[in-house]
Amino acid sequence: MGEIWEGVAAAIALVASLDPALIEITLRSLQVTLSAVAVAGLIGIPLGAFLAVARFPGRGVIVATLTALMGLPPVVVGLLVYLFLSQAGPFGVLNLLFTPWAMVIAQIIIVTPLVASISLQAIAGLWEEYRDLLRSLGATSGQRMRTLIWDGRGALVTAMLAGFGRAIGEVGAVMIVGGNIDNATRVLTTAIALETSKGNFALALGLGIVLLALALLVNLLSHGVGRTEARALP
Amino acid sequence: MGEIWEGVAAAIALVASLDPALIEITLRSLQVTLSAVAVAGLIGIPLGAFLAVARFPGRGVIVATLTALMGLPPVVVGLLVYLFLSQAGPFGVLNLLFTPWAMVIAQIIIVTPLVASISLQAIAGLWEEYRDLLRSLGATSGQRMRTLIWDGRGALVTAMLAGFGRAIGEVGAVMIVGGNIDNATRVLTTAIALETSKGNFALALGLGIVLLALALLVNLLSHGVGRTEARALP
Amino acid sequence: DGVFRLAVTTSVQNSGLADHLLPLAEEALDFDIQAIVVGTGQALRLGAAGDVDAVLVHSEAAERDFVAAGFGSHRREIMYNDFVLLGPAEDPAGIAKAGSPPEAMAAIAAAEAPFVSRGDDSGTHRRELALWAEAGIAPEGRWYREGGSGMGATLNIAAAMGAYVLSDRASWLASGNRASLALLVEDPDALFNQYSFIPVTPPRRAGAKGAAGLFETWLTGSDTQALIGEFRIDGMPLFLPNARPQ
Amino acid sequence: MTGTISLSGIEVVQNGARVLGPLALDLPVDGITVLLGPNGAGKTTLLRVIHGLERATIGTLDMPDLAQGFVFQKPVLLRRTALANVAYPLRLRGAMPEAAAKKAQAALDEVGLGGAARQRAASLSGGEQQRLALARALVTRPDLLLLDEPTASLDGQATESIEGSLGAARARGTGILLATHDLGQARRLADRVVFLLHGRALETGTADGFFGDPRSSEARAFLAGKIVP
Amino acid sequence: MTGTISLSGIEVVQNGARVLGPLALDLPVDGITVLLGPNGAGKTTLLRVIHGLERATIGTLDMPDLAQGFVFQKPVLLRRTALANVAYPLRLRGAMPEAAAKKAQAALDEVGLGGAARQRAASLSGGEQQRLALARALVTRPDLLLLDEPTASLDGQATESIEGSLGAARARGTGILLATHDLGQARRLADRVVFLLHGRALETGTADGFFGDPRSSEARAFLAGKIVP
Ligand SMILES: Nc1ncnc2c1ncn2[C@@H]1O[C@H](COP(=O)(O)OP(=O)(O)OP(=O)(O)O)[C@@H](O)[C@H]1O
Ligand SMILES: Nc1ncnc2c1ncn2[C@@H]1O[C@H](COP(=O)(O)OP(=O)(O)OP(=O)(O)O)[C@@H](O)[C@H]1O
Ligand SMILES: [Mg+2]
Ligand SMILES: [Mg+2]
Repeated sequence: MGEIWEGVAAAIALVASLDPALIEITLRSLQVTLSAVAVAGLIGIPLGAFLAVARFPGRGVIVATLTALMGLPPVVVGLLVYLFLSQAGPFGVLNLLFTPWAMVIAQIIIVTPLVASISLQAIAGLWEEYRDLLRSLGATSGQRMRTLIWDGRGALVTAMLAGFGRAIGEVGAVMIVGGNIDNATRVLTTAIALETSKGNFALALGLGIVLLALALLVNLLSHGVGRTEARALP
Repeated sequence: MGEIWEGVAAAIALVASLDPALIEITLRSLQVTLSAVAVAGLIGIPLGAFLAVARFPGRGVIVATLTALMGLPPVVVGLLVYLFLSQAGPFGVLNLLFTPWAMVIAQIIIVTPLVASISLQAIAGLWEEYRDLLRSLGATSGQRMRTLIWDGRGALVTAMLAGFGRAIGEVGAVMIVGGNIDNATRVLTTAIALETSKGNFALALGLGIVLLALALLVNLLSHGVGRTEARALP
Repeated sequence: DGVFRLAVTTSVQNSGLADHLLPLAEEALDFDIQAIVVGTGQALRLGAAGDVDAVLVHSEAAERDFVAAGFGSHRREIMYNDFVLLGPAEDPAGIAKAGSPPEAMAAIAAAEAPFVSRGDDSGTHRRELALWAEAGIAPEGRWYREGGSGMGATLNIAAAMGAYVLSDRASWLASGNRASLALLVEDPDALFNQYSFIPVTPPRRAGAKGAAGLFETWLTGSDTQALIGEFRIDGMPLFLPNARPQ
Repeated sequence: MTGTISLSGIEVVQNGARVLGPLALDLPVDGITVLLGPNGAGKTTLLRVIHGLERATIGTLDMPDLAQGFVFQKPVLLRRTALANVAYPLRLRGAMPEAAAKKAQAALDEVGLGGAARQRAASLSGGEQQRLALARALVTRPDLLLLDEPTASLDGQATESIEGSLGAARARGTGILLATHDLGQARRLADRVVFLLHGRALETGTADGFFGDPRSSEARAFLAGKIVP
Repeated sequence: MTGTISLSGIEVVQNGARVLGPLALDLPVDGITVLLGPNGAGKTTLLRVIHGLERATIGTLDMPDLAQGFVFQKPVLLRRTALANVAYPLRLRGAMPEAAAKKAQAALDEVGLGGAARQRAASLSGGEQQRLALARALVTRPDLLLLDEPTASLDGQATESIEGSLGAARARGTGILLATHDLGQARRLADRVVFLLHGRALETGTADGFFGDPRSSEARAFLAGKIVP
């Protein structure tokens, strides 16, 4: 218990000291996660929109698979990405293993199903509202998807934020493919795991609090964006 | 790469052999996750409904915090639960540490923000549709929430499935508070992490495939449920 | 990519030795060094796949298999320490009075006092199993918990459960979470723990050419060996250098 | 019902645009008061302010504490069956399922939807949905009924029958506020008329007075120069 | 426009209930054809089948390939401004933003919504929303207009002006199918009448014939016995 207060104190001390190592791993966390979430959004949002709009045999199974893929254990993702990027694997020549790129790839795989699923749900409601109109106006599939994504952008922010949350807190996969290398691939979560395994609970908690504060900041900022949107909307 | 095929083979062999150890940890995974998701639903769905319906100062911050909490790093949750449940902690007397109960508690903390956020999003759309009517009919807050949860149950299934996915694949927290103890707290994800650290990649992948198949099964079943709902709905 | 990658086991990293030595090596050798911290099994797999250029591990039988299979060019002993038996300070099984490590294990089994095993096939786990075998005991029952985790996590479990546990000395000294655990049995000869360096062959990564050899030379040099011996926590040495000059 | 709905200095401003007011009105809660006025005049806004769905930006609303029923211009239906929609307000007030269902069925019969009780509300035709909303507002027998163009999508017979129901409710003492574009309907039902234009009440008075001798030129234009639907 | 919409053996079954048909109809695509019938008769369903929004359960629909415009009974509006709603179909057809906005503004002016161009569509009044939907359907100048009770929520003047626009469109050669409960409007506009009851076309013929001398007793009852709105 005392450790929890020590953790809070450690967090304050860390932030107050502007520890360069802390700043470095925090920025790396942000960089890896934002890159991964951006790509996941570029894939997941159109995919969700497509699945909301399209009706074809097997769609139900694809939707269920997508939801199931939200349960992809990070360790398994890490392992798969490792096997592909390893020198012994097909993409070994790219020399991406144990670099931030490998971490981005792993996080994309983890986050895309989540972003796609939530987008699908958000867009399905709007599609129900717009369906007759868009069909009546003869909008092509592409035009339908674009319209739904644009008019549903408020809800899609939530999908992106969920993806951000999932990615920024993820450790299992980035640990395996990044290697938690000091000055190269160490991020907040792998640092937390390391300190925990060293039994330095206060420091681990402190880093966790920093991570949470970061997530909260990102959410408050996007919430501000969302609010502006909402005000402009009916 | 060959390992991927070995992994598939390992998965088939594991399932075909009905290995009792595999069955045990699979059932424990299901049991822990379903318990946690059930409790998370009991908390998260009403919370989401409440936040969709209520307007009060500070609501925005609470919603942003909830979204940020989706980013709670599992390791930090594990650590906190560990500190509370350890003999030195306030709930040490309960002797819950390194039992499945501790794992359930940790997963509840991880999954509830996710379930609540997705529920909030799903119910907010319905609330927009129902708001004037429910206010006109003089429904109390409790009645409003009940009506929205009931009429929005189709979308809430997605929230629960997202929670299930998050929990069944989670390893960081359950590893710390469960201890991955053989015959007591070992579940699919901790077994995967163990085999990975042993370098038994094929077996780890095989277990991962079993886990994914399980998640897919659960999703297809609930999708069936959802479909029945959808058919009954307009 | 001009980087030398070394897979090291948790004890080397968690003790702080890696963070102490590697910057010095980078300075001396003029190439980047990256340490990847994993269990012995995973370290050897990374080596076999050619994803790292060398490994620094402690599990002799596995290391010899690795070299015999042609994944490593040779095995070079670097340093050693020892395993220690830890347990609650009250020592309910009374192992502190035991004459030898196997007798201590027998006392734990006789008292059915809780014992946490690594259960992960690591060098430490194998040594623990060997001790049980020497004691003539096949451990089983509710008191014997197979943790299936790394050394750090296993120490955290033992600390929280008030259980006995076998640890390498470096991990024990470096742990920030000893709770009520105390060092009860030590026997540097019987519980000898050797760390070795193995360069990976053939080098698949374009990597720093010849870096493994240069690093090995640096690591086994008398200056570095002295540094290892001087590395202490709370005044206690964690590793003792024992590289033989070639 | 007796009592008066008093609005004084009421204004509703949306996004910087004044959509209602300034308005000072005293509306007795008995008989049928008809709100007339072109599209965008503020009829819906006024009804929503009185019902408490919208808060006036400035001004005060004073009215007796009455059980109110509202029929929206665009019906809001629960994603349930027609019967469940009508039973819902009864259930909110604590009625047992069977009792509520029985009353609801009777209310559906009254608007000619008895046969569609088990149908999903969303699958009803436009006019059927409007009838359903009416049945739901009537089933709790409110003291004050606020109706926003309740017969806009109804066929002739349904309109006649609903007008009959409203007459019966008025006879029971229910106060009714009705917005409509159907001048024939207004003539048939109104005891009192409020003529709105650009958010303001240009005329308020008895139906006979309004239809017989409108004072403002706008009202005369509204009644005369325009096509009678 | 010339050509004929041919329905033969058309039936629409929803959840086991036949909501339209059996129907055999030949509707020339010129002039104004008015669909009459009580609530639930199948007017909306028939329009949706012709527009391709609903597939007939059995039967065949044969019609020329025409650019169609549809005004829904309940307006479906994009969550955008009024102007963006009207510009949208133009943009879908590849118009540049400025050109589309200019045309859209003209269309809004035509339905009397010129001043509300920058307002969110959802904030418009019921009647204004219906006008917006009309402007959006007219802006692309379709060959065939399908209108589902397009003036139900409009005031007298707007109704008159829309009827004028429809007359102009008919004069340009646009074919119009119009469902309405407003018998006065039907008399004013119809060249042809289809009288639907319980999903079936009880009468099809010229407006003069239908209003002057309805053959079926049901049509007579519909026109006479009922109140004229
Ligand atoms: N946010 C807003 N900005 C500008 N004008 C608005 C806004 N919200 C509503 N209005 C305007 O307020 C006016 C009043 O609307 P209201 O719905 O009360 O009219 P109404 O008399 O019921 O019309 P109808 O007969 O068409 O139903 C409308 O002209 C509408 O465009
Ligand atoms: N799923 C369903 N089950 C049973 N009946 C249905 C179903 N869907 C639609 N209907 C019925 O089909 C009939 C035809 O509806 P439609 O909307 O075409 O009528 P309409 O002539 O446009 O009526 P209105 O004048 O009220 O707009 C309605 O009576 C409706 O209740
Ligand atoms: Mg209105
Ligand atoms: Mg209709």
